[in-house]
Amino acid sequence: MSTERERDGKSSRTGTFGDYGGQYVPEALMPAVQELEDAYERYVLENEDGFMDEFRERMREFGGRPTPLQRADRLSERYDREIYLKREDLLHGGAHKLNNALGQVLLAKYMGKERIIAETGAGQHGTATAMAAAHLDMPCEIYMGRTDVNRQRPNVYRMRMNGAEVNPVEAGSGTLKEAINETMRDWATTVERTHYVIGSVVGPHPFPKMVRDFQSVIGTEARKQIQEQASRLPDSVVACAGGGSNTMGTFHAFVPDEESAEPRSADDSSGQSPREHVDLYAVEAGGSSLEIDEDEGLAPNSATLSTGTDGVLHGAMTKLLQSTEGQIMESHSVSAGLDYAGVGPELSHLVETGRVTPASVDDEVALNGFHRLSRLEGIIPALESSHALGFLEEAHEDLGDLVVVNVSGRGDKDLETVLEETEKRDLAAAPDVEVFDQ
Amino acid sequence: MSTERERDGKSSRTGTFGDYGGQYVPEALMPAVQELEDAYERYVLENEDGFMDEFRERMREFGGRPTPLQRADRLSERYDREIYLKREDLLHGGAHKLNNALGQVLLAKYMGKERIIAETGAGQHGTATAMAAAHLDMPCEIYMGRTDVNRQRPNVYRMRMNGAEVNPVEAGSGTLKEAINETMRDWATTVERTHYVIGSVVGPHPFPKMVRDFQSVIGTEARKQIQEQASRLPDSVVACAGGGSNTMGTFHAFVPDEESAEPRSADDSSGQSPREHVDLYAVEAGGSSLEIDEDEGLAPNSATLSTGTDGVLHGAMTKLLQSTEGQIMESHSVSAGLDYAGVGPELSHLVETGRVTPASVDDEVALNGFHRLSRLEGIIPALESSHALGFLEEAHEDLGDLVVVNVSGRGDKDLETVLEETEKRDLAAAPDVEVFDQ
Amino acid sequence: MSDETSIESDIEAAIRENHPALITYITAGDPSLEDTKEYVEALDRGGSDLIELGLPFSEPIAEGPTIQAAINRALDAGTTPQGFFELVDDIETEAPLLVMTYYNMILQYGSEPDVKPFVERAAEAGLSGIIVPDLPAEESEPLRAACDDHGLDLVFIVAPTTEGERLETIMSQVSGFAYVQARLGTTGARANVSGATHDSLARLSEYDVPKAVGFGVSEGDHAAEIIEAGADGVIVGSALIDLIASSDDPSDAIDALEAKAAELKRGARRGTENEADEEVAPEPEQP
Amino acid sequence: MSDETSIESDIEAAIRENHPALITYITAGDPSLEDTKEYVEALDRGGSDLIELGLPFSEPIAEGPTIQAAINRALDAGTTPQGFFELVDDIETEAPLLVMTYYNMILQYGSEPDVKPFVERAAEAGLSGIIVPDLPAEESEPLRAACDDHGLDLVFIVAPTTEGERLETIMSQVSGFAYVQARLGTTGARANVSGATHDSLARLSEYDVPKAVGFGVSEGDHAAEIIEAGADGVIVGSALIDLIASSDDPSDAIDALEAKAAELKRGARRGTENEADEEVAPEPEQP
Ligand SMILES: Cc1ncc(COP(=O)(O)O)c(C=O)c1O
Ligand SMILES: Cc1ncc(COP(=O)(O)O)c(C=O)c1O
Repeated sequence: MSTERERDGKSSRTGTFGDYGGQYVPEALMPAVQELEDAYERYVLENEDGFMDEFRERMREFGGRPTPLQRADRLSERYDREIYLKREDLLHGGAHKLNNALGQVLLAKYMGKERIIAETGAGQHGTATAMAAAHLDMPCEIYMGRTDVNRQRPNVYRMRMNGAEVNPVEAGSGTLKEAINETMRDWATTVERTHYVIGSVVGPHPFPKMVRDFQSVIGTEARKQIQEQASRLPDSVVACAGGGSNTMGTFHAFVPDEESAEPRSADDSSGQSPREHVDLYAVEAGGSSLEIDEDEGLAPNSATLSTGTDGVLHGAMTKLLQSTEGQIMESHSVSAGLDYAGVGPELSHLVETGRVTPASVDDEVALNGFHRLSRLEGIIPALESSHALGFLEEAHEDLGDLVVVNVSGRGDKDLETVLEETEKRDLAAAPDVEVFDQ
Repeated sequence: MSTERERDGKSSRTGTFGDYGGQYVPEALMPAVQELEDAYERYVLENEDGFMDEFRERMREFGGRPTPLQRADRLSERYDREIYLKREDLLHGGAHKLNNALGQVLLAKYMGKERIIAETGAGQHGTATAMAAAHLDMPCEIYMGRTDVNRQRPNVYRMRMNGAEVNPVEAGSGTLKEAINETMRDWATTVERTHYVIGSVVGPHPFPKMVRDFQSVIGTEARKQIQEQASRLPDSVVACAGGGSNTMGTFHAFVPDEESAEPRSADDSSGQSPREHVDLYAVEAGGSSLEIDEDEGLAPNSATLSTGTDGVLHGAMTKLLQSTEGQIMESHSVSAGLDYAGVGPELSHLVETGRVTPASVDDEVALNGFHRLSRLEGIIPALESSHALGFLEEAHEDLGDLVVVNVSGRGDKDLETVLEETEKRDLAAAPDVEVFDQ
Repeated sequence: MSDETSIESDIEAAIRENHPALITYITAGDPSLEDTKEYVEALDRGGSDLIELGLPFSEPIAEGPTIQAAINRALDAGTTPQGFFELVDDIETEAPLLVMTYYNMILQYGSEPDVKPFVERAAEAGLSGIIVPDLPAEESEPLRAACDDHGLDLVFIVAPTTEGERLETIMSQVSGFAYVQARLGTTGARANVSGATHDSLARLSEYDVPKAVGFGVSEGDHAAEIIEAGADGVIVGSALIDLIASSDDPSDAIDALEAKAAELKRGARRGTENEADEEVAPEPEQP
Repeated sequence: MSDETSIESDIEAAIRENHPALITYITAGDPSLEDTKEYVEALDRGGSDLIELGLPFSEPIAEGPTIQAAINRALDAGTTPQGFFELVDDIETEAPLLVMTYYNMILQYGSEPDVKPFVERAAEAGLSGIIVPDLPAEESEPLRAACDDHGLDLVFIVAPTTEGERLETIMSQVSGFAYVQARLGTTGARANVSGATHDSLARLSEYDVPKAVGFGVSEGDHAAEIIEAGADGVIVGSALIDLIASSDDPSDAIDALEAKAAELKRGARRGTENEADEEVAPEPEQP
């Protein structure tokens, strides 16, 4: 949240990260996007009217920040190295999503907008937005694919309880991609008085930066906490990646921690040697396979960073799951929140430059990760976060002696899915699910 | 947690609060109860082996303490006074229950016990215990009435995911009372190596004191927070009461804040005048009516403090819902966690002495409280906590200018119940639930 | 009381004089108070030396499934303390009767929570003693005082976990007999006699009070084994309730109960014969 | 480009010379490329002065339900960029053709993400211009350069929210015509002409470039009103697709499309007559 502005503020192509990013939106939305850019710079970057102070205070009192960084005793023992968990599952609403939702709804308020819209896939971003909108007294409508509405009922109820309207989107396969399309259409119609709260570090500039900045509290806290608790920086930081908001939120503070980097500025109060190197791992959903079925337009995974190609979707140039002709694929993951064919442009850039290492684990490894954390640590993680935990199991030997894993959310929302998916498989880490039907 | 020991430690009737409390348990359990008393005094009261330090650290890192005290902007406006919410809904597991569960499981570990058992009604205490047991690597079995198993499936799944066994209890009406009976039976059989983690400030001494002490962090934090945030003590503190653990946990630090009390000791670091008076309100479930059906043995409420009579249940003398002959009533509340015919003996005592004011609100008022907080503040409260919020709506004019309400848990577990119950009624504060079936 | 234990009660006498004693338990009101009357008389005929009558309480935390079910049947049949006492008023048996119930039932009898009205009425009905499974010695002062006032025994349970100082305290306060809990856990018929029974009896051997063993005794052979191990009596409950619960018509159980009591009494006697090989059966020391 | 706008393109000429111009849109491949060919020719016969052909993209964020559905039908029928261009190769019309598609489709044509291969092929197929609903002026540099190289117009949309500096920039870069978006929101037939249309045309009146109004135009009367308000042309899409979607057999739509085009063209002309009462229809200023 520092020097970016000067770098990207007023160039002809604003808001890019190397080749990625940009503002590929209909003309009707450009003025709103620019208005947002301006508001982002003033309120978020420059704390005008004390915006960031209010944001931080509300995140403390309403959201429950800071979240703990917890040493995972039994995982540490299992992997014979120090494992720390960043506990975003404890944030109000049950996931990191509120960091962003509250930031944007508050910003909309500062901008004088009268109405909030948002898309949601699994419903996590929708519930976070509905909570933030209720808290800040803003009317709110959430677009959600029909398939998702039907399979994520509890989240639909939560949004409605918070007073939000939920609009089912009947188009296409009725999932996240269609919900985003439809929210953009609403925005194109009502743009003058409406703010569109995008749910991840995707979309046109300034969304990827702004969402990252709202989420960067995760890594800022974690970096400070690990220095206090383990007296040094971690060797590796691991986070799952769908759109990449928990990922960028966790990584942002660590990106400068490179062996080859310039020494940190003198006012870095950490007092740490600038030469500690922190590896960053973005773990995507490997789904059932990394192979793509071009004919059917189906990718049975959401491993965009590992297998995607460059293109433009939902306002930004980034890595995508697409056919050679440019049609966007239906992605797949057992975890609805990772089930997206795109990824944030900054993450594409950091992967391209080698700063972030992309990885993926398949549905089964993620399910085992879910069960393992539940049984060993008494924390039921979101299926999204379970991908980071599955990766830890697979790759711990390469992660050094001190590892931070972001637990982006809690798994209460996933119980039914996990039961169903567990019953289909023979999972090493699962309890005996058959006896659940007592 | 200070002078109690000397007062109650070795008298012939240990662990009483005025006329209430005691140790009415089968002989086979007495040695275990005394062993626990001893462990409680050493580890909890005297911090032997750094027990309390470890407990507090785990509650910070694993549990997410401290929880915020949040100014509720829209409730404050609605009631034209300052309303603050103590956010126990943000604790790991979604309710205050973990404070106690983690404390007891850790204590069991210090005592060298090898196995944990617990009863659960709605499943909140069971899930908290299962989480704590997983975290501390203790085998765990939870007893749960068959009716509750069937209507609280997600909590059954959560316990199983955490590796706990769930034993359905077929006896009686298959709810909390039967589950407690059955857990006591297990304990009577396995007492030498097993610790029974009671879920509220009930049971034989030392449970009511010990559970209160583990929960008292709620009020200790809240008292400090309100002094920091509002620069004075509140006029009233409101908490719901089932067994009364969130209640006593919230009240304990405020009990000495009486107009008539002795000045606080000189080392009271708050620097506050000792003469500020804090009213304490314990809000019970009024159910559908406060009338009792003696013939059927049914109380369509759980308003023990308001309508109960003195008797002995589950190890302690306390107020009970019972027939004139002494048979315990089936209680009722829309909120499973308040649905208990007894209440903690200390609370009975504080009501008897006038320090705590008992109150009750019926199912409908509680449901409106649920909807109101969800819509106005973006916090979906547990149905239990919704009773405190319903009381706030009814009685705010009598509560003074500065009110603290404990939000003991979150309401995700209650969505189905609330929908069902809302559909049956015409609730002022509810969203239009019919359209949920899109 | 310690000075009062020197005066032998009905109960103590019934055990010492009929050594080895058979103590039987059934729940009053299961399936009806009329049936209970017949059952009690049958148990008496069968050779019971002491009969415990359960006054049902809705939360029987010390009972296993068999007695829980009996209690539920009794409560469903509308059994009340008043009905219970009227039944006792009516019953004629050789064996003294005790009431077994939970503390809250005792407290609530009468208009205020107080133990006295219950004890008074119990004495009036001719009951000889009271057993309260959820009342440990530490909490028994008020009830013991009332019992003393009315000449009733308050019987204490000695569990496998009762040791050291607590054991001494309890044994010094025994009135009637020491109810030796055969094993950890709840009531209920078991297929064998637990090792804990032998350990407990050994631990108690130095105390000169009648000891009766309950929890799990269901057959004549168990009775024999227990008596042989040094007990003065056996207590049988669930095995009798099984007979009641399994009879198609309530009156069918009458003969079965009598026969079962006789079998158990014979078993107990067999225990004495074997035991006689080793040592002489203790004689009442104070006449 | 600013210097190139002085050279009138096919598209600009088509609008100016046929003033008031009718611009029609259908989605290629809906329901098949063969049908599209017949439809385009029918629209041409009916009096279209310019025809936009949609190349379907899976995420049409600027389209309302009618065109979304058409795009889905086209994709389900297997429409590809290659097939699209072959269709264009084949079509013979008086009216120049434009392609309307989303930016990613342009980028992905060819082996690397690059706009040039698409533009080259478009020029080769004889297309006169490109409209990209998700490409604002700020991001259009690479595509504009490629279009310039191949003599294609890159048509910009002017929205009701386009004002001030941005409006100036866009208007200074207009190539072919300014696509005036009649209202906020997405494409789709509407029952009336929005006030925003009048506002936009007023805002644009000082700019001397052809203006065509789209988004919601569905009837001859709309066309008349829009032309009367100062537009040089009307753009109609969803109303035509409704005809395609509602015909039982694809070939049934051919005559309907031709008739609808004629109705719209007549409507537009009516607008000129009324308008003529007020001011003279603008003449192409540069020959
Ligand atoms: C708990 C959780 N983690 C991760 C994600 C993925 O989103 P992102 O990659 O933007 O963090 C989601 C999305 O719903 C989520 O709910
Ligand atoms: C959220 C919540 N609040 C309150 C209660 C009532 O328990 P207590 O009165 O012991 O706080 C429960 C019990 O399950 C609960 O889950």
